[in-house]
Amino acid sequence: MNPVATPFFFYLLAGIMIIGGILVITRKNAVHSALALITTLLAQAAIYLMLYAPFVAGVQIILYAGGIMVLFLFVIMLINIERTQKERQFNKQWLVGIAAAAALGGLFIAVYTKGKTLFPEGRVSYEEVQNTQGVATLLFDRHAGVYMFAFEIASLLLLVAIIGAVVMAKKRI
Amino acid sequence: MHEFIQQYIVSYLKSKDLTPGGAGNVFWATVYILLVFVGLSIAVIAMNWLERKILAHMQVRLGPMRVGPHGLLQPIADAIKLLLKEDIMPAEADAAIFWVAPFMVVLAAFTVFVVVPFGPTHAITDMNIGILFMLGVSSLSVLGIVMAGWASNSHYPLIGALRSSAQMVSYEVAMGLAVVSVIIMTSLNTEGIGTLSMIGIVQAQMAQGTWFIFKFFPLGLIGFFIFAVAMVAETNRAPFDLPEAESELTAGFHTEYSGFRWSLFFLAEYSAMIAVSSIAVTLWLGGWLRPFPNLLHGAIWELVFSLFPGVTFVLLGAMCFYNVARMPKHPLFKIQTMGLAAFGAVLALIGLVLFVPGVRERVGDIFWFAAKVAGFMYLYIWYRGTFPRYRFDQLMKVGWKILLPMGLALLILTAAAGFLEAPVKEWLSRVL
Amino acid sequence: MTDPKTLSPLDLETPDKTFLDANELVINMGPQHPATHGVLRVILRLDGEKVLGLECVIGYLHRGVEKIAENRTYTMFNPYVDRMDYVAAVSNGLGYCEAVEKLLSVEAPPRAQYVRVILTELNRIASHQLWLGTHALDIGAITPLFYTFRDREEILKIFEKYCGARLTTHAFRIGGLQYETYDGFEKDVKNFLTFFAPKIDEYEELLTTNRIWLERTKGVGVISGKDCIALGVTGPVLRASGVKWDIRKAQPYANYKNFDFKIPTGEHGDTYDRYLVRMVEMRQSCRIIEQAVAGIPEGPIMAKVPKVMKPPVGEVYHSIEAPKGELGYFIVSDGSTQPYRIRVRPPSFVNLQALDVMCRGQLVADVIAVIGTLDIVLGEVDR
Amino acid sequence: MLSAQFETDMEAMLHISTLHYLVLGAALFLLGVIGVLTRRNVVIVLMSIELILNAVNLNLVALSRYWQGMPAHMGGGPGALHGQVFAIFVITDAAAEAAVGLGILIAFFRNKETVNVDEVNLLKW
Repeated sequence: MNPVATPFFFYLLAGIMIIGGILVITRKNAVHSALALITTLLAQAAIYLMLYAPFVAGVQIILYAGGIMVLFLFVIMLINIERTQKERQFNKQWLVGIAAAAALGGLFIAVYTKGKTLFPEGRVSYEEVQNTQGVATLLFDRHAGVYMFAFEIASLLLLVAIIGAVVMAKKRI
Repeated sequence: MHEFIQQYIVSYLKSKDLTPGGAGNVFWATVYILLVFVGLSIAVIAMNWLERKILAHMQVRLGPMRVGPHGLLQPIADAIKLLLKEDIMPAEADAAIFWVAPFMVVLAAFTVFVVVPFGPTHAITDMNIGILFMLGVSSLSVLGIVMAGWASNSHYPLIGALRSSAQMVSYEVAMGLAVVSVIIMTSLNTEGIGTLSMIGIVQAQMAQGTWFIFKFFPLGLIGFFIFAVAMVAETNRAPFDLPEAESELTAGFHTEYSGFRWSLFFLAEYSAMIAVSSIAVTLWLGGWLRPFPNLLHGAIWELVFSLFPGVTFVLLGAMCFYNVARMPKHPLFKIQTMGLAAFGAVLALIGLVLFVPGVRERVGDIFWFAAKVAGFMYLYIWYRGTFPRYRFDQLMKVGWKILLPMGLALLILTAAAGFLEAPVKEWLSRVL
Repeated sequence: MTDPKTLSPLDLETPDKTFLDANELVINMGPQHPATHGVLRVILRLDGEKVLGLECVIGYLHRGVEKIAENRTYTMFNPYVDRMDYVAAVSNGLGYCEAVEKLLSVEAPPRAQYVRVILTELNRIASHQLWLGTHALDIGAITPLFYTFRDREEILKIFEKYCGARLTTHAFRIGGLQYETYDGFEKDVKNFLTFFAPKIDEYEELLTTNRIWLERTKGVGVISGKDCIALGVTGPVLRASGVKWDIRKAQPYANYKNFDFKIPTGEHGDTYDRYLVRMVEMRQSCRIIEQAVAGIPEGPIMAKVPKVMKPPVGEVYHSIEAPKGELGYFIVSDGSTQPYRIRVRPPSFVNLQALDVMCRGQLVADVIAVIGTLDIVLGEVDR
Repeated sequence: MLSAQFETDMEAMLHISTLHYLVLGAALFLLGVIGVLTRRNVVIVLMSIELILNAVNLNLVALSRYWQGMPAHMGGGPGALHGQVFAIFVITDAAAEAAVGLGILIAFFRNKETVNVDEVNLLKW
């Protein structure tokens, strides 16, 4: 199957992502920020699909948009929003902010200008492979599964996170 | 342009084994999207009427009888009422989110149908990650519910929203485990490669010669049971309808909604019910497969089973005519009687069209799929007529302490069964 | 037991700030709420979903029935009592008529007594049916409501045939009955009994062994017999806590001592026991009606009472076992045609006091179940 | 009057390559960093971190795609999905980070009744 109107979709999704990102860091109301972030994440899932990474896209939707962001919304609703909205929204680290932004902006420009030579475009046009199966091979296969150990460590990380979250969110500390 | 469309139509008619999405046929994909959308809306409307009628008959009453013969036009009257109602927004509500929330829920509920396979070629597209996509997108409706509850800026909706998000997130876990057990089952072929594609799952059931509900008895049945419980919780229906517990929270997260926007929630709830039922049907009940496709094959059986859709519709039409005969003969009922007769005639006509050979073959899959989904819909109504409501802590207990361990055990057992199947068979054949 | 004195008054001035930093969340349930059975307002103090305490605000349906009585003659006041507990109007009438009869020292003739018992017990069944339907509806089961209303209809038909009214019947008069029973009354009642016996099984089939019903009702709203007595709780609620107290047996009125029936009691005092007790009570009522219909004597239906009732100066307290508990009338007479004071001891009002004790430590959803199980009628609570 | 350079630029823009995704990723990263550095609300800071992680993910997946197009003797080919596996690990990490971060946030909010970062200075004394 050949992709249709790739540039159009790319620029559409990229636009959504950038606007969403800007909204995330500028909105006063944290719920609005969260919703902007959800939009960004969903657009990013679509971009993963364009990059022939459907499994990552699925994980992105389930975990990020369906799981993590619900957690965020949950917490935002639990804490008091009315008051934080009236407070000053930005802290006074303008200098650091500008410096970091300038440095990263430099990186940004560097990527843009040097990118051509760094990444000579090898246009790949092969049939869509069994992407999910490929990922699973790397994760679990007896021979090719180079990330099996890392995978187990990740499960440990999640366990630690669960315990940590439960301890932190308990009634009194 | 003209040639373009022609080319698309021809390319669809030529490709007998591909979905429009799979063939990259944008035109047909669009047509399918519209068809699914319209079909779903009709299904929701029909479901509305059927639920009220069936529930009423379970509760020794008649249900809607006034609008149209046997209340057939009641859903339309309701829809008109809802659309004409004043659209109220609470003064303190967060307008933008309040406005977006119902659309979010509807969007999540409808997008799921992109990958639902109504037949081997009757799906909008066949995604590589079909079931993952379905679970993911259906979980997005939580966001809409939370947004609705929060934006209303009122206690009861907020509690409803928190409850429903906690409930949906918890039951997703058990649901996911049950689904994974099916995916393990699909990998029991010679290459040992499973699939996440919805069409692939049904084809795996065809290839293995059994619906997954009967696979590794009783493991498949347990998985199906877990999913069947979790899907009721997932769609916030009785007995897990706490988010909208009428006696406690008035109407839960959509308390402050009215008119058109409320009807969107309604639409989303019913299409979500159909969506999760379609997942269950696809994963455990053989999707579009007719009963006994391997056992009763051959031209004659094909013919017999392909007559089912037509016969069903003709029978429905006949039922209408039977009721026309039972209608009161009073002149005031003349229009109603005629309406019922017309409805019966339309049903019978559809039935007759379904007997046409070309249509017959193409529609069989959809019919069997829809029939299985309809069974689930009946189950939903039956639950609602029978069960009291769970309390919130009990609901969580069922989700985390019963279904989740069951799901984990099921997963391990399924994997073990799949692993041992071939050696045990070999050993048995050697011993016997 | 929880001492009612330790209940601190609610602090409604300080608003709850958020869900998290406030230890208590105050939620106002009612007066417009689908599950408060009318216009009861309950102020709940919650910790999360756990009930720390609650306060009932009543009086939204206050009509001053007791005050009205002071300006009406004894006969004129009779219809008013029907409006208190409107789902058990016959019982209310019985209690009032018997109290005045006690004051006048007259006794209704045997035939009237039998008819009174039949109608009162029918009314008890009707009241329990309404309770069952609404209680199940509160807990989320819709269907029992329609079943019970279908069968309650048969009782109401008998009432309608007998006295013309379905709900506020005004069936009895001081000194007996106004109307002789209509032709076929006994047949109707017998028909109802044969019709109704399998229906109770039907209700029980829907609920008694339903797992969700068990989980929602077992161990919910537990109250001990001691607590019940301390709070003055009577009726099925008291009996479900294991106290065998039924005024029909303890202080027989009408001619209940002629009938053979059992008083069901529970063990745990939870919502499920109360449910079971009421179900058995319905069956026992059927038994009483059966015996009453079989033994109904011929004879006059009205005792000799003066046209203008002027009871001697004095006071009287008479209580009966209404479907909801002990319904008492305390009448003070100053010798005139109008009572000097009438005080009603309504079972719903007294039972409602137990709500706080029963709900502490339970969840919000249980409050609804407990309100349902107390079987209150706001018309009677507020009077 | 369009210069030849501009025309080739336009053509390059319509020809979506790995570079496009990298630039997009860099932009998201930039936004995330600005958010982390300038916002006071902890929740939004955490969300900005999610934005950064997503920018990284985008790069990883885009480069994975790029790597798949490389010749097999250099480790490329259809099976070279290391970037995607990394992305999945990053998502796992993000989930853990969100859970713990929000847990800390709730504990913090309960004690100080604020969600501002510049008031999280308990470790100072």
